[in-house]
Amino acid sequence: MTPVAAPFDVARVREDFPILAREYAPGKPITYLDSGNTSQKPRQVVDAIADHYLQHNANVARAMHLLGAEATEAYENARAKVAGFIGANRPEEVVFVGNASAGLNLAAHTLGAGLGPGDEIVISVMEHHSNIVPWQMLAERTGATLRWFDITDEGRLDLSDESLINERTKIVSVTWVSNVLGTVNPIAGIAERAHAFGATVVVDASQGVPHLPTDVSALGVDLFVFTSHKMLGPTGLGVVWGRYDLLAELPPFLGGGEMIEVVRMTGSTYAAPPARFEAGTPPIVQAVGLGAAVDYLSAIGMPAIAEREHQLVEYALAGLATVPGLRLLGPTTSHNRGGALAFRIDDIHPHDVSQLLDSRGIAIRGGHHCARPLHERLGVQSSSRASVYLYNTEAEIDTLVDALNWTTDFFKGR
Amino acid sequence: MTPVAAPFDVARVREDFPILAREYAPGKPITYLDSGNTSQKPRQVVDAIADHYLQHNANVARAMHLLGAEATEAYENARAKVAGFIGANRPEEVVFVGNASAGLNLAAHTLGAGLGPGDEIVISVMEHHSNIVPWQMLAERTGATLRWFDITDEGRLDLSDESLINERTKIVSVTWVSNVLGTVNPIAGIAERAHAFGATVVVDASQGVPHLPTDVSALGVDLFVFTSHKMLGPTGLGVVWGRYDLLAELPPFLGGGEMIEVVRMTGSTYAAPPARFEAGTPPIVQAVGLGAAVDYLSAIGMPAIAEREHQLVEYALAGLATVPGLRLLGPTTSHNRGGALAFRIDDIHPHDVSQLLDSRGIAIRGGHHCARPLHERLGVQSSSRASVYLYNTEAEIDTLVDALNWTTDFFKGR
Amino acid sequence: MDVNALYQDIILEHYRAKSNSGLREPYQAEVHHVNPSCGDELTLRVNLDGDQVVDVSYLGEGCSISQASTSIMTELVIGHGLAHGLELYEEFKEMMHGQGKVELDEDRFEDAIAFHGVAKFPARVKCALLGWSAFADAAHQATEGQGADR
Amino acid sequence: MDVNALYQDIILEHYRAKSNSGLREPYQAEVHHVNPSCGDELTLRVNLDGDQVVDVSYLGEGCSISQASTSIMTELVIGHGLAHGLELYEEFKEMMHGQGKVELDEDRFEDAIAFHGVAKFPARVKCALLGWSAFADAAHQATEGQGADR
Ligand SMILES: Cc1ncc(COP(=O)(O)O)c(C=O)c1O
Ligand SMILES: Cc1ncc(COP(=O)(O)O)c(C=O)c1O
Repeated sequence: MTPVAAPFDVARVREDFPILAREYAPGKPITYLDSGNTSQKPRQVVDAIADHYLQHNANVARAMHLLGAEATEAYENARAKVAGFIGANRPEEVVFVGNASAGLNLAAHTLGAGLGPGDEIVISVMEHHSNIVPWQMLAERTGATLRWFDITDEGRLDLSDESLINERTKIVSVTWVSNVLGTVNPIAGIAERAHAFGATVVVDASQGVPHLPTDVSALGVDLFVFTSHKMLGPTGLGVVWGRYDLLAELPPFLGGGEMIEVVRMTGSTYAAPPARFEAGTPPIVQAVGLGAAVDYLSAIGMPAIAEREHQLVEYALAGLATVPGLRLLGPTTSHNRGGALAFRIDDIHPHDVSQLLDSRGIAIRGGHHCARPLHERLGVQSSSRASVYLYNTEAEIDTLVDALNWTTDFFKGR
Repeated sequence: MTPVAAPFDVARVREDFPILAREYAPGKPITYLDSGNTSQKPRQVVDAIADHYLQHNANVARAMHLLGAEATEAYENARAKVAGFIGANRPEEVVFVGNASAGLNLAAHTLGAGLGPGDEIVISVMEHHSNIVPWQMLAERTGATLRWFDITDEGRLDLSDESLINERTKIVSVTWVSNVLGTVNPIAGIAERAHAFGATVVVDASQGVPHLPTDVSALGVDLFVFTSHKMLGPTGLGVVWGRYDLLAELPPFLGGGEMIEVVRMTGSTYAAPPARFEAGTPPIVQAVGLGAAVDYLSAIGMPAIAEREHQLVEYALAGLATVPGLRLLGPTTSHNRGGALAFRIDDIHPHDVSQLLDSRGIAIRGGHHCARPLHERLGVQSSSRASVYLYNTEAEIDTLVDALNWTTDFFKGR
Repeated sequence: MDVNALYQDIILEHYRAKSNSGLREPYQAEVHHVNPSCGDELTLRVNLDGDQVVDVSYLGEGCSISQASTSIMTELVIGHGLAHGLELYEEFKEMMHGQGKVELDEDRFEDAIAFHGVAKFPARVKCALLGWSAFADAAHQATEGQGADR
Repeated sequence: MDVNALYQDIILEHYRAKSNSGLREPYQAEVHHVNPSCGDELTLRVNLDGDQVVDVSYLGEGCSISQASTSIMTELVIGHGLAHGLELYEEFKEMMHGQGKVELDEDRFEDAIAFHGVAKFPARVKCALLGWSAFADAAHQATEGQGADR
């Protein structure tokens, strides 16, 4: 079962995702437009997981037997696949953690160990809570100051305040792609400015890696965090990529088995990266699953996937523009724009929109999407968000637009 | 496919574990005696995982649609199942984390936030590195003192030093069952002594919950940590049980989505337990898998499993005693003893023992089993360890004993 | 899923024209309740005189269910004894967790019986209870405050 | 898996009677290397005189493969030029990572050719290299020290 090759054949792709054929009512399949929340999984990924558990399961690194060797090879192969997928220089630059949030906390704890009053951390108002709260907690622990990039009226990062990044800046942590606005941020430029002042650059790539060809070297950043479950992989797995030189300098975060060199009653020494950051039994089979996901995405090709999603976003932007009273949050053109399509409909609360759509089997998200400061900045309490991935179709967008029109009528007509 | 019911039918149990039929050479099945490292998974668990991914996958809590509701229900059902399995008062006392190590780090960070010089933390020399290093790091961060229970010559916890737990003691963290010696520690008594001085009691139950009927209320402890992969469940999942009152008082550890109440640019407030301790997308499908594992174990019955393992351990102790030059680490009788059987063979290094056994398809572990201080205390650099679980047989023990005799001959005869 | 069963006319009417909305003085207790899954937030004040509920006022943004439920709740509790209001809360909660199997008494619950349909939508139960639990919490704080005053 | 291919007699002989075992003075550099997966630890000292390896001594506990390899390594490098020793290390490493496809020259590697069989056991490659990499590390530190003396 090799996945489809270009030219992009969405019907063929959909065959690999049995859940897309689920029905919410007899004969009526669901419409899944919530991949920004979590993606669906192709059969290939689920098969790889089942096969590993049923045929090769053992603990890694420390097991000196047949299954142990197979499990270790599978786990380290997965690390190498992920490294290749994002353009890492070596597999040892890839650290497996529990999810993107765990990765960002690892970044905050290890980079932040030496911060103090007067030091500044810069994030942006469009960040996901997982790239806000760890830095707020760090600022509280250390007395450092948290500063924020604002956004422009169009929903792009506002880079006009030249003084935001300065000699006091120690860490800059921003998202590559906004999970609400869809905005693709100019990471390389921000990294250059931050590096000019000696700051370390962290990127929340949770909404980037699943959708765009990724080359961490070209982006020129220091730490780069993303999450398996949004890129066809299993839950329970996040990835931290770091420049090896930087990882080798960082103190450990979580302590435990496998991250040590020598444990003595009087104190312990720590292993080299990546082991230093992987305390205890790692998410072995989750890594194997992500390896299969990366194989799947690579076989289709990330450029082809990005191109296809670009088409879909253009189609969706045009469709949403026809719904009366609908206001899009974020850029209204597909230029430098990911697949998150957040919007408000006049006088209809997002929770009610979701409910009406769900009654037609359409899955979107309503609320603040873990980005409350952004919603406050935009002057809205919450929004609805549709989000697309490689398996979505123009017909599904039509279904969404129809249902939104019906929703407006439903509430207006009563 | 319901699992077997009592009387214990090991042949029927083994049918649920296809990996046990794997062959290391044509016609020769493997002998898996490394369950203390990680357990194998029954088909029921793997099927539950695959079914969830292929039919019910969505993000939890925040998704307001059909799949989101199903995923949330599955995840929260798993929490309730685990709570029931360990005798928790309510599901909200169960927190899902990445593995036992992550759980012990959570304990150290949240309980330890207020420690300072003069405060004491008590652990034991028989702890796994995952219940040592987090406390060493905490002591370093806060200036608190780390103190250690010693062991007796028989390999039991040495409780004779009455002054070890005293009015300066703030935290006592010990293992329920040793992963090397097999010793089952008298947790309830230790907890009582610690509580008399107002200390908080943490238990590393990683080797306990998979093998013994568990009732956290009866044990009378405060935090209780274990790991899914050693109890037929998936990798990538650990469990922290905590008394609700205590959890409600503890500060958060990792920051991010879903663990918050309100995020403002000026600061954030946090959700009630368990959400407070589950930042980001949780290990959803891993929890579902653990729920299936708990169902499997419960259908057989933990008392029956414990009784069966007790028989196996007695059989194994008798068998190992016949191997010339073999010295067991830990209690030599099956009284209050789990299924970890660590040993040394004169003049043969554990790594070489493992290699010879592996050539006959037998999987055991060699090294210090993440318990270097214990090995130092015992005056050995490393050991071999066989460990049993519900699917092991007397015939497999015979295979082990035969192979150990052959190993001795192999090295002696040359 | 029949959305008509959920969105009764009474609910949409209260959503469009909320009773007692807007924060008012005087009050003994103010609480801020949040539904983190959808981000709904509600600030609610209670003004007690002994064991009488003199006023309940609030400022909130939320879905039709949470807004209508809060609106109806204020109509049911203002001007009555606190014990009565808390009793209604307990019964309403029981109905909401009853998955459609528990009925409310129309004489005592008036417009609130429209929420019977909501009980069949587990995801919306929290919405319907947001205002009620904020009221109970604020009333609790207000009585504790009175106790301290004596 | 044929364990006889792994445990050549030469290896077991060196394991039973290790050459140059025990820590000796003088030395310019001492290193402590660990194989965390099995817990093997090795302390190793190097005594250089200019570019000559005058002595290598060590104290270690480990499996037959790591102990024998360290023992044979000391025989091959003591009394020779440092450059020669490091060259042997590079070749030995290449052989060990060659999965049995790379051969060593018996004239130069003597007893070390017995490790050809170990290269087919990936889990043991680290064991066979433990002593060699400790030697290279210590020699590196010793030359840096000499540089600083000048
Ligand atoms: C006693 C004990 N504690 C803690 C752990 C750590 O568990 P995990 O590797 O799942 O973090 C283990 C197992 O490795 C163990 O045996
Ligand atoms: C931009 C962004 N950052 C971080 C996260 C957090 O990822 P996770 O839930 O896997 O920790 C998400 C997704 O929820 C996200 O969209």
